[in-house]
Amino acid sequence: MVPVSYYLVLSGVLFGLGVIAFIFKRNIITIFMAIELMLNAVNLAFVAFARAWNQLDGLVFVFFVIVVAAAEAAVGLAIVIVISNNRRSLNVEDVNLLKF
Amino acid sequence: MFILHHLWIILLLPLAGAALNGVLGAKWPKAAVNAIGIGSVSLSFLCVLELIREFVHLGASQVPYFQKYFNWISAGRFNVDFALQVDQLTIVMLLVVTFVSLLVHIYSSGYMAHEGGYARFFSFMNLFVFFMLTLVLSTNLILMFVGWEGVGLCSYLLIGFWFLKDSAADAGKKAFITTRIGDFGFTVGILLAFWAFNSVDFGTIFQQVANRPAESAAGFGTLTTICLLLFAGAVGKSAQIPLYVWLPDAMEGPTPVSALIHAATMVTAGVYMVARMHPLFSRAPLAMFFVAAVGAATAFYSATIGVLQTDIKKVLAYSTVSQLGYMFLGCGVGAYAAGIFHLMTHAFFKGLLFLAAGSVIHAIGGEQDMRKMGGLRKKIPVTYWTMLLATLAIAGIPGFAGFFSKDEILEAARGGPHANVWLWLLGLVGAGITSFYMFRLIFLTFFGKPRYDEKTVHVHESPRNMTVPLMILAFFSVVGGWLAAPHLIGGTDYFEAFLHPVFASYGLPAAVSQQESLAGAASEAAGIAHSPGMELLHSVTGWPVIVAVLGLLLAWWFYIRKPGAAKRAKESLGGLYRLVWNKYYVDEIYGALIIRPLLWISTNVLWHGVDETLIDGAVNGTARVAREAGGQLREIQSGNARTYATWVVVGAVGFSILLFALWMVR
Amino acid sequence: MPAGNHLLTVVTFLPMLGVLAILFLKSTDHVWIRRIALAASAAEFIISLFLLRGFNSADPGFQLQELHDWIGRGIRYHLGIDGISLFLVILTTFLTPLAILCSWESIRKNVKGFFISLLVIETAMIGVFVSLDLFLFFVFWELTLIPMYFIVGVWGHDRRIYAAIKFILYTMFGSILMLVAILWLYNLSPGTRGMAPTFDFPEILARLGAGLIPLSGTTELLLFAAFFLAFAIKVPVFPLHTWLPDAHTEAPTAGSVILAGVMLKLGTYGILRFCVPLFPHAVLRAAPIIGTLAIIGIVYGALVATVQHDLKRLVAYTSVSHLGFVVLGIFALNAISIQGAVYQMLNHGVSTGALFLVVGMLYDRRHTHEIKQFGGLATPMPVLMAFFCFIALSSLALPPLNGFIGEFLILIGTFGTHHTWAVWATSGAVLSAIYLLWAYQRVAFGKITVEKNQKLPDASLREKLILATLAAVIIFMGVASPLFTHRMAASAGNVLRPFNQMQNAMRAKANHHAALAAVTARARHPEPARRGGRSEAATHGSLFVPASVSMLSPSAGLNP
Amino acid sequence: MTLPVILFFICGAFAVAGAILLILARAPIHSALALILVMVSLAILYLLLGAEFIAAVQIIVYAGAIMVLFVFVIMLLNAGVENRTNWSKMAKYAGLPLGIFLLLEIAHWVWRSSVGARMANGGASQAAFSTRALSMQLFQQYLFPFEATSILILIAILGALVLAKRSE
Amino acid sequence: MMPASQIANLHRVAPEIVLCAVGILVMLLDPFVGAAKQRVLGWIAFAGTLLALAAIHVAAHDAGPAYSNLVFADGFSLFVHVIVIGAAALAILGSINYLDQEGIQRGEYYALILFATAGMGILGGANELVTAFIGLEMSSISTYILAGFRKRALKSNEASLKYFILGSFATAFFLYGIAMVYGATGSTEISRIQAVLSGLPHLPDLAVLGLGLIFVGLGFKVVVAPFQIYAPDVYEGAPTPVTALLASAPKAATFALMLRIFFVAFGSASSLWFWAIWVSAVLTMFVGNLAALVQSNVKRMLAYSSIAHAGYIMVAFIASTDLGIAAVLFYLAAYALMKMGAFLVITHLGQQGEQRLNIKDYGGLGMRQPVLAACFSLFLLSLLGLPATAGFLGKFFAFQAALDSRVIWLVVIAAINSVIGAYYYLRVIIAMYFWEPSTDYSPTAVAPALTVALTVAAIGTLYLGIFPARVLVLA
Repeated sequence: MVPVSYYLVLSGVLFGLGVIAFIFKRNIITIFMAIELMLNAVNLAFVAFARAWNQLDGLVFVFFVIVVAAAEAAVGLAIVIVISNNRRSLNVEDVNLLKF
Repeated sequence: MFILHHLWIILLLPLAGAALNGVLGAKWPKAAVNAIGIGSVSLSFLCVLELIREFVHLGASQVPYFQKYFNWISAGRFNVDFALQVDQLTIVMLLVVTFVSLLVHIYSSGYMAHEGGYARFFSFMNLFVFFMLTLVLSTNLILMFVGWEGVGLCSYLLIGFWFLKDSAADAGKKAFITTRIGDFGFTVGILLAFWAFNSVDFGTIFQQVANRPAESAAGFGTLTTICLLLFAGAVGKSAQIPLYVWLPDAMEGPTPVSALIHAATMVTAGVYMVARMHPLFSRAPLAMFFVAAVGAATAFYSATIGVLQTDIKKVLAYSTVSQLGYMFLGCGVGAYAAGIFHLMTHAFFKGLLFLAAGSVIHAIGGEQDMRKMGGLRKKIPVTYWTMLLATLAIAGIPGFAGFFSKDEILEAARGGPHANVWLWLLGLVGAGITSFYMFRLIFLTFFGKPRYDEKTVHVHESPRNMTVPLMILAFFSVVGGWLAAPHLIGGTDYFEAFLHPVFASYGLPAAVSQQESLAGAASEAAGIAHSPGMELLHSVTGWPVIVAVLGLLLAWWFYIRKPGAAKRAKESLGGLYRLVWNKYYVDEIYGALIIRPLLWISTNVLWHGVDETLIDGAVNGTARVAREAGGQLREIQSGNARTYATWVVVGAVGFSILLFALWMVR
Repeated sequence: MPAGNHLLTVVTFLPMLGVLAILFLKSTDHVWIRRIALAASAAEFIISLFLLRGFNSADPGFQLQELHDWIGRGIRYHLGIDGISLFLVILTTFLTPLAILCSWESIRKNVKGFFISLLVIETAMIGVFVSLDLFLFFVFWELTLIPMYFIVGVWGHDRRIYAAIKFILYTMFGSILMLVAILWLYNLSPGTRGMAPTFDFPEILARLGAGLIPLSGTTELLLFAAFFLAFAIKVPVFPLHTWLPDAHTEAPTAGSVILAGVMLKLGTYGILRFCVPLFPHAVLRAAPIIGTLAIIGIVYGALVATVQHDLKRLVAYTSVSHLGFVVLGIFALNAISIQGAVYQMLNHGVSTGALFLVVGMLYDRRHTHEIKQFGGLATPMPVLMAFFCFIALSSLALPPLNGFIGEFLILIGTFGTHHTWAVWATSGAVLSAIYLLWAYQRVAFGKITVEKNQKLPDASLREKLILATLAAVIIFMGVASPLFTHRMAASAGNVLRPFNQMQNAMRAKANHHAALAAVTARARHPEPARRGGRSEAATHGSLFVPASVSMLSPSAGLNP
Repeated sequence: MTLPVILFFICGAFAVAGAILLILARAPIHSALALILVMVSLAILYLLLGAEFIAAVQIIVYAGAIMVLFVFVIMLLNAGVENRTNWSKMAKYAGLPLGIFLLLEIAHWVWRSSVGARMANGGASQAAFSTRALSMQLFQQYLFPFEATSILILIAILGALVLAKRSE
Repeated sequence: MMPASQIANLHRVAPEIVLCAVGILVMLLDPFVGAAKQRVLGWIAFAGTLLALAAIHVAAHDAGPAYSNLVFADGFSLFVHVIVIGAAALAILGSINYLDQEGIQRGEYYALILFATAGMGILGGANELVTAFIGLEMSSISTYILAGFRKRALKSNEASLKYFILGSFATAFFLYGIAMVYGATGSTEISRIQAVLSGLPHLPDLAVLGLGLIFVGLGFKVVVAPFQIYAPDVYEGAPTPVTALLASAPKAATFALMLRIFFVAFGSASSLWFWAIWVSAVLTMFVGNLAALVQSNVKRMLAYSSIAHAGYIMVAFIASTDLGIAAVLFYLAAYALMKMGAFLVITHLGQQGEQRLNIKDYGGLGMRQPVLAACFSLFLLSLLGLPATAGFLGKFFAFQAALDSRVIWLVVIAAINSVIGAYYYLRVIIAMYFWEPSTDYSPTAVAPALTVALTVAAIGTLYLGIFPARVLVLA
């Protein structure tokens, strides 16, 4: 007997960890991973709710989210490549030409 | 009845003259300028004569005679018409003004012959005549104020006529501003009068006061307040204490100007105003006393200053101030007629004195310092004789014009309705001093050894167009007073009788009767039986005469008999001498107490302090604060993506907290 | 209502035709640009005179109205004039050609832009005077800013940028709050009956008058404050005046003429048109403070003017002083003083405009405003200096010139309601003599101190023409004032209607006895009456009874 | 303590552990592996929730395709260990507390949410979601977004092409 | 499904279809068009936008819900479509020469713009959160790429990167919010959500959480504080035409979605989000205006000003009445026009490699290029809110709406802010007219395409400013 809330709490925790990861990783690639982590948390929540409401819609959303995640990953990594071509560093903190 | 219906002609003529000369005159030959300048004035003089002819035919009921031309100001209840009026008082003033100014104009055509800006001079003079006549003819306070300010303007322009001289320009400015200070009171007086009587027309106002009792001498009733405020204007215009300071400086102007404006006419406007407003003044004893007191004080005070002046015109200036004091004394003690009488005679002899002085100055090439004159008696006889007559007149030697008018005033001061023995004393002593410094002037100028360099300066009598006016005026300085002569032998004073209707109407019943029995009262006060002979004897041996003669003798002693005496007196008096010599330091005191502080405060406190530091400081300060804040805010934009992410989280947390807080509150 | 004629629209937008015409010219074709500008403004002036013909001075309400739907949401294109705006419009159309004439030669840089700005600003200012729709009013109101901003900023002198930005931010700050107030008023306008909300001024006024719009004391005060602030900055009322000297000193001559001649009047006009009729209670509550400020302005402006070294700055400060009179006249709330105020607006427009023209002519010759640089100018240029003197005299309110009439009406009226105010104000009149004559003396009299001044050319024909026109107007307005006052009387009274209503209400409450009525008036009245009462008691102890009634009622002038 | 509960806790523990590892690991590649761990354990949870299809997609697309892409890029750019610069004071000091607060907040609200009380496993109607029904849903109800995603993928391709292509 | 309704569906999403189709077309043509001729693609894309505008009419004639209520083609969404597509059209016109000058003339660019626009269209019409999410991603991802289109420019890369990571970060929040709402209501369809929520006695906690997170996501897109933080950098770094697009179109689309979510879905909870909006509006205005005061780079200054304007829009938003909605829409339209115009002017003045962006470079422009300067001044004055321009009426209606729902102090704050704002706009005008011309560069003629764009923008600004009635009716 696992209540939905278990899953929700888990997804919440994962989401929070994702946020923390986002803030604390310097390497751009890992930052993307953090985003992926957050999206996973979202998926978990969706599935759990789908179960709670006994609807398929939730699952459909998960499906969309995964697609979007894939697309984002593709573009994001392309950007990363451009960046690392132009400036030999993947540390996000080095990227600060634009400020003030 | 032509002129009566078309009073405006009298005004228009000089105005037209002024306009013509002012706009076009510069390009015209002197002859044309003279023609217009003098012509216009003489024409209006003729008009006045014609007016008099018509006037005498008017029935008593038709006086004062009104003539309304157009509505000048109108807003709500406040309505001012451009309307003129004629009554006996007006007639007298008209006569004096036009007559004297005609003579002065003629005189000027000689005196100014060699000056630049000839046309300008005449245009200003004509303008002055216009405003002076407006002042005299006006039927309401506002129109009077127009003339009042207008003559002030002309005096400003004419004093500063030689504007290249800074002293002249300063004097002009000083004159205008000082009188303006007085006009402050005058204006407020008008305001008060309007709200008290809902009108500014003399007629309407007088109607309303007619059936009012006199106010108590103790408190500041409405009438008293109004009168005092109006009188403030008079003090400025007629150079009384404490605002007399501009008049001596005004001597910077050309001599004819001094004669016309600063002796004969403008400065007497104050007196005229007080006389004109007599219904109010008569009901404001306190104000009356104030007028009298100021008059007497000035009469005495400036006479003392006159004693030590060395500039011939300055002497005359102070004597003018002093004589004006007498006029106010007269009005102040209720003897309006006497005041006006003195105004008229003074116009003659003081005008003459100035013109003569001008002729002297003209004769010895612009020198004004009496210490550099002397012994001119032979060289310029006409000037000498005319001036001597005038001096006798002003000194109050019996038989001459000044004697009659001044005598009446002093009598009134002693025995009149508002008599006050102390003021009388002041006036009396003042009279003595007057005759002293006037004869001092004569002796220093015309007697003794020449003190000027006879090689460089060759003295010459003035041309005809200057001497003729002198003679005419001299004649009137002698006979001008005889109108009142019969009175001396208990007969009627024709001048006073002529003006009587003016001052009787609206007068306090009591006051009127006193007016009539004035002479009697005076003689009773003197405690002498009524018989023509005795009357005459008494009058010609009265106190005024005595002090006058004393003054004469003293002057003779000092400047003819023992020329060194003056110097000795100077040493012995020391401090007092210096005080008087420096005109009691009044100018200096004004400068130190009022002008300089005011300028200092305006500059440092108001302008730099409030304006620039405080207000602008605040304005620019806010701007700076905004930019500072901007500078701080942009710092957040550190360019570091992690920072940005953190901010996003801050937002997320913040708003979710906010939302849940509100949610739980519900 | 909206008469068939579109005279007002024509008058308002005619200059824009000129602008269009100029736009098509090459920017190098200075001659024709000038000519067209002058022609347009002159035609404008002539047409504006037709307003006088169409105007019925007996009718206190708005005339020659035009009303068209525009944006909707209660925003309409509504024009109309009354006795107050009538002459201000004419003043505008009168001064603009002069401004154009005076910048005939002095403007060399970007001539096209300059004259376009002048014409645009003319339209905007007229628009302010004629628009009866609060929205429309605000639009024109803001539109006046930008051209003036350019005139000061582009063709101004050394510190022009600072001055321009200061001018525009100062003014915008005020006006934006007024916008909020306008919207707020709009939201209140449906009133109790739930009528359609509107920006239409007469409509709102009517509803307020009929008591359909309930205004709480605070709301009214806030609204009043917002409106007043905007106008006060424009006028400028005492503590808000510091933009003015800078703007004037830096502006080119034409700019100063327009600024002093008309733009400052926008403020006083606004107060008279909107603040006073819309928020009577608030006005009564605020009157003591504002009156005091006005008086401070009068004296303060005069004193500071006295000690200026810069001729133009001096004249600028005189404006502070003179407009202090206007504000005083308005807040004395008395038919006489209000007519005086309107009249004074016109006078100030003419006289101060003329003063600035003279200063500008001096500047054209010597390229400085420093008084030290002048001195003894009467010798090389007698004519110009004569005009200067004459204008100065009119500005110091010498009777029988125009300045006197306005000032005196204000004083008379003010004295009726507040003795002390009038007395203080009168002192301002004295000071004006001091600063003007002193300045004049330093410029014109004495020997020539600066070599360059030795042989300056006297007024050219063009300049003589300009100044002569102004001089003529000065005399005319001084002698023939009823021609003006009769046309404004009704409208001026109209402004005070709400106050009469209040007063009558109070009359009704109290019993007939005048003195008692007065007493209750004091009791019921908000601040000003009481203050007035006290001050008067203070100044003249046992002051006359009969006048005291009129003294208390804020609209004494109205009921003879 | 039934099987699902135990299973949940095990997988949950793994997922959280993986997430934490992702944060702690210094070399990107380790983080990647940690993330894969998370995803796999989530996939199991999906199975547990009866969403077989999603679980499969999770393994294939996510753990498979996307993560492979990541690993590939990491290798391509041979991203070394990240040097933990701390130029962002904001992140350094405020980051952790904020993150944890957010975590707890979300956890707290979802925990006490009414919906959460429902049974996810072993309750009523525990039939697994049928993939067929899912596809029907997808292609009828959600046709439009589905088409949109195709454009989205097109964009992604285009973007990758534009950016990653060696600029001539 | 019945073909009839199928056709109706197609009608109602006609604009999107057109955009995507043209986009794909451009994309396909790209390889076949020689590098020299690439600009042709630009014109094709422009034609596509015009076609899309026409397609809006199609949609308008057959308005209604489409695809089982996922998207709406109601007046509201159509208005947004007009704004978005119009903005896109102008941006394309602005780009054509820019790309030449930067030597990055590429078909993909236009394709991406079109796709982005389509995404925004979906965003504007979406009636279902996940659909909205897809639309959002479509627009976002393509704009991420566009932002980095000047690959060799470090700033461009950086902009792209920051925009991307932070964007997807925010998106994650948005998504999680959707999840929560779904959890709370069992649906993601806005009308259903509304039904459920208004049925409940009070808002379920999950919904509150969801609301908060959604606000984060959307706030990020519409650039309100404190989520504005990325905007200045991105706007400055991105190629100017893209910046123009970024600053105007997505904001409009996202605001549209925000209106639907807040007014419709959470209409019952307005008392909740009222204060959230209030606070962020105040923050946004102050941050935007104050920070803009101290900028010397005009492009960045305009970026900050667009933040400030988001604040003003929030003021209208907060009214939460029909008046407010109309005000928001009007403001969006006006804002799109003037902002677009301003940025396009900069596009031209920036010159090769976007070097001349500092205010110093604008010295004396009024003399050098009077017409251009006049246009720029017009846009700036409109942004400043001067009467007779669109910007003024935008503010006016915004304030009016807010006051109408008695939000006085916010309006006062906004008013004060608009005065602060006046300063920096005027500063540019000062530079252009009051300074002596800077002689170190040669003014280049304005290209025809840009001329068209500027003219349209300018005329539109004036038209909206003087005769807004028609537009208002639509709004």
